[in-house]
Amino acid sequence: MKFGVIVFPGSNCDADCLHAVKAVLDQPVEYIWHKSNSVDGFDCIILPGGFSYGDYLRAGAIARFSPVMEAVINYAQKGGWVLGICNGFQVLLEAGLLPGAMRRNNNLQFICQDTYLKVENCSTPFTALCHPGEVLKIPVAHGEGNYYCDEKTLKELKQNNQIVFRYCDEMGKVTGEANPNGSINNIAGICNRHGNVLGMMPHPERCAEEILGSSDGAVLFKSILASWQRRVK
Amino acid sequence: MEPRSSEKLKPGIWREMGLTDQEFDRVKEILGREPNYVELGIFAVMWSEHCSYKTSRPVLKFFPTEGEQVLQGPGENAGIVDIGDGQAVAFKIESHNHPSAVEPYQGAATGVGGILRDVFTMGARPIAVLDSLRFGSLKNSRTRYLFSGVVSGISGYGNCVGVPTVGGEVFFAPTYEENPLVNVMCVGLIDHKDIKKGVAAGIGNPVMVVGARTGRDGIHGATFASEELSEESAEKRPAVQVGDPFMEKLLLEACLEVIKSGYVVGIQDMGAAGLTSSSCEMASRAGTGIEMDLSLVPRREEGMTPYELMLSESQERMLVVVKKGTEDKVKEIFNKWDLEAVVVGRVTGDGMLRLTEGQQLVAEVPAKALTDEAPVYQRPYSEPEYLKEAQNLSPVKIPIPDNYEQVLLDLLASPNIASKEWVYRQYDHMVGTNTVVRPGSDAAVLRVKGTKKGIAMTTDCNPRYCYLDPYMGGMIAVAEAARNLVCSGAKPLAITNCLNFGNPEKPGVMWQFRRAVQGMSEACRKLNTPVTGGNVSFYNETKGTAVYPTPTVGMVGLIEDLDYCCTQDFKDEGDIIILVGETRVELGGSEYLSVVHGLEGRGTPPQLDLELERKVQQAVLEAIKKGLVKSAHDCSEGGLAVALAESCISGGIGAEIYSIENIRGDALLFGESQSRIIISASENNVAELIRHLTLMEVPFTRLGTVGGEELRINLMDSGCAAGRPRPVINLPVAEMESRWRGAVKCLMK
Amino acid sequence: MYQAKIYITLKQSVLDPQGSAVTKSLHAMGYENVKDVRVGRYLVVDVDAPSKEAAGEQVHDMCRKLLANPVIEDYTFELVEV
Amino acid sequence: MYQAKIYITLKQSVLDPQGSAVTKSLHAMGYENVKDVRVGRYLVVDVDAPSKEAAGEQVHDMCRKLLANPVIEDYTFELVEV
Ligand SMILES: Nc1ncnc2c1ncn2[C@@H]1O[C@H](COP(=O)(O)OP(=O)(O)O)[C@@H](O)[C@H]1O
Ligand SMILES: [Mg+2]
Repeated sequence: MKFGVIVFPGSNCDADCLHAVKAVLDQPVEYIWHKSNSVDGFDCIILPGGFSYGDYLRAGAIARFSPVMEAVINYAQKGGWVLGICNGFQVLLEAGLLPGAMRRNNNLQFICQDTYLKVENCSTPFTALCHPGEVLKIPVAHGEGNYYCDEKTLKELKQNNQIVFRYCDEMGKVTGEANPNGSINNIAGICNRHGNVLGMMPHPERCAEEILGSSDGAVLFKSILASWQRRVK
Repeated sequence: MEPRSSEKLKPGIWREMGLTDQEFDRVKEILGREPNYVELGIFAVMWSEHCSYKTSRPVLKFFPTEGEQVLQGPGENAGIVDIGDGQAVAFKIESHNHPSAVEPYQGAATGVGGILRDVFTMGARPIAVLDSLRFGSLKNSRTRYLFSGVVSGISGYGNCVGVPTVGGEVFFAPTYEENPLVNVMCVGLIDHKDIKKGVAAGIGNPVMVVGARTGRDGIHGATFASEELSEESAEKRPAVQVGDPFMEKLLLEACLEVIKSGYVVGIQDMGAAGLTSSSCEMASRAGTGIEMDLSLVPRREEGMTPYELMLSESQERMLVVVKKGTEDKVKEIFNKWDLEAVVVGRVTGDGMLRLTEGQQLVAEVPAKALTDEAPVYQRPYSEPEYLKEAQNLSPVKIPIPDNYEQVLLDLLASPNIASKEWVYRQYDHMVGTNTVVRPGSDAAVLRVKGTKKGIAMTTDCNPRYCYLDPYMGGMIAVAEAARNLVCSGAKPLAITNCLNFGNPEKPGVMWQFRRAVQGMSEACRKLNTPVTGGNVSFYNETKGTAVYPTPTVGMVGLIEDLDYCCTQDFKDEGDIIILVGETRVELGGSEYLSVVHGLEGRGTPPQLDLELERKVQQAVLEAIKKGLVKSAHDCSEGGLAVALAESCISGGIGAEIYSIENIRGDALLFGESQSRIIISASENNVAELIRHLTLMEVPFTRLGTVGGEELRINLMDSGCAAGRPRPVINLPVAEMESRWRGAVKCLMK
Repeated sequence: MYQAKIYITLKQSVLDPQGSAVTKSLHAMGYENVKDVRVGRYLVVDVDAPSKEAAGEQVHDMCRKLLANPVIEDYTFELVEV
Repeated sequence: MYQAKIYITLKQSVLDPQGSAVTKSLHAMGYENVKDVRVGRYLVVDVDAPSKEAAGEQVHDMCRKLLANPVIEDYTFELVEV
């Protein structure tokens, strides 16, 4: 299975994602330069974290117009698997591949810490190996992760089971205290209707190896491979 | 209005630029004529204290700078130490005190930018940032403004570039009220074969300016850093530069790529004094000259004069000397990263820095005159008057508190001891996925991907000790840094330092400076941690009063096998706790005296026996390497009780302590005797551990056991009946934790 | 040449964390009579266009596509010849 | 009640990284006729004050003390009764 990691100017988790795919899955993985106009031949595209274009104007706003994004949008619309992590999630929102928008964290500070996530949807390719309600410990690191959407969109997200991760406490309870940034409904990650595009603020690539304090993030990468193997069969 | 370069100088104008009359005469002597305005500006900035080290150079000679681990000592943009397998670590620390006092966010942010460039200019990929900060009291709203601005500046810049900020320190004392200290250290990883230097070698090679365009920002920043802060400082505000971390990230990637390409001869960032210092330093190191046509320098604003172009401190720029004929290839690489790279001149053989604007000559100065031949001053020094008075404090006069629990809680909530989570939560400390030990432990540890190795790093300095005895304080700063690394299982390799002092023209300050450097040197020799570079920041004064002498030590160490990496947290029920080292009645300069008795900066600081220190460190390091130790934590501010509490809090588990040492209880619990490390070990390893410690001839005490949900401490002191230890502290870990964790956050609300 | 002054604000229905933070600080500083603060962006864009209409259309376009995020933001602008 | 519309901009000589990034991006999107973009902040502050002068004075004060950073920014504002 071949992974592609998009590199925008200012991406800074690109190398981390590449490393995680290698370390956890030992699968082929390549960078895709933002000026490229094709993502052909890749089985999963990762939009990594960082500060594409310095996050100037709004996080993800400028990156969304990078040449490669047209190809990514096409790819996603044809059912290709796209995982946006942190800044990658913000780019997906700006590109309209996922609904809603990001605001600055409630406390107006950048927040880097471990969070607990309740897995709400195990039917996406990215969460196939999780159990419903499973709690994962995965760190966040962002200044603009305060997810927002209007009532109607939220209802749709719920109806279509598009909420994939919500911030919770260690026991899996979704509480206000467990919400690091003020995100609506404690949303940490959502997918599109078909489940082939996932955006999440927490960083699974930062906790995919035991030496980093937790390997809970590995399950996402393993899920992708497992789903792909199932699909190919 | 700035005069045209051909006009005659206004008498005395050199003084406004910071040159003395004698220095101006020397300039005339060197040139054999009057300098023009541009040349004068160049001399003024290069001969400023900040750039020339004219006061500190003779004193810095005390530092040991050699060791087999040292690949690059002082003199380059960063020092480099070997970590085996053809790999090395480049590191350096720098101050951005004055800019941060005027504009905390941008001041701190551009400080991070500068130190990152110092490291990647060597060809190293920055893997970590540490920040060492000093502020006044958080009760003061101005301090809170400065503190939060500085922290968000560091976070805003470092996070965006994608280099994790993994460690550092914050210390609060009234002396820093108006003059905060912002020292930032960067650590990078490099293969020996990729090491690049700031040399303009090879006559005829093109000289290129790359990165951001030059604007009018920060003109005379170096001079600004070489003066005391005053009311007028606010008016010098155009000196404040704005950083562009996004540009820096592109510059970083492009520079590393171009260095790997093999086209680069020499490269240096444009820090203080911008184009001036980078060009004359690179020429001077190589024994060459440089000529540049300033009309070719890409600029942000129209109408910029040669003077402005030479002295601008616009950020995110580099000067690169490339192999002749590779200019286009180099441009291609920079263009790929959306950056400009422009040939502005070439290397010459005549040792001159020659500047033209088109055909017109605007300045011509021997490069070496600006660097190696800058003035040097042996300034007078004498013991400052405050010292005897401040040191004079008889322990007998300090009442022994009757409630040690309260003292412990108060200390845990003191901003100097309390959790700095409010700070490091704002720093991305994980990007890069190398951070094995995150901020909050004695030292941060990063893995080296593809190996079993880890790099441990820390910054340390207790300025109170330095105020009360700069020699001892300097020695302790080095020893403590090394001890912190040892607690993580690392062998200390070398240091970089940032020497923050007051006005060196005052003999008292000069004395502090010399003594501190001598103390540090002594410790570096004994612990085999040579100095690979650093930075001196003088004139940290307001209204005529100097800040505490603050010689910050940044140290890196090597963990050969990360399976034997150690942290400070107590691990398991039943583990045995041992104190290595010995506790004396030493209360001077302690946090306890300041917080509980209102005696800030009084008494003599704890004494350091370097031989004992060395042995303690060696014994603990070897025990960790043998796998005998489950946790190790250095006793520093707040003493034994605070160190125990911290190990409990971070481990989420209690401990029961029996101390049999019969000295005054407050000294035992809260005194800050040096060379002490608290370790814990599983019961079945204790016999072997004790044998090991005995063989290593270090003093140690078995203190007690890990377990339960409280920290309980029992003392044998004069309050005990019939030789039975009495319980003096019994506090739930949760309660200590909430005090400790909440304090800074609460003050910042 | 035309200069567009563009004002981008969060939609009324969207909670504004920055605005609330500023309100709180202003209250703490003694400006208790401050009722509400909304924080937005202000852009000054110089465009070379043959006519005011052409410039206006372009600016509208830029706002819709890049400068404002229609999910949470509204924009208005003024245009003057310079 | 008065409403102040406050425009905060970077001083002319201060580097505006956001502005440059937006300019570049607009160029890349085909708006090559965009000559310059400066990015600032726009605040709408509602104040309860006895008179327009009083309100204006207060707003000046707030700008100087909190809303604008005098080291690198300039501000202007308009005041209307609402
Ligand atoms: N405290 C110090 N100890 C050792 N070397 C120092 C110290 N301060 C400065 N140096 C050395 O002097 C040189 C000039 O320092 P500095 O001006 O800070 O470098 P830069 O030009 O990169 O800003 C550097 O090589 C630095 O390592
Ligand atoms: Mg340098």
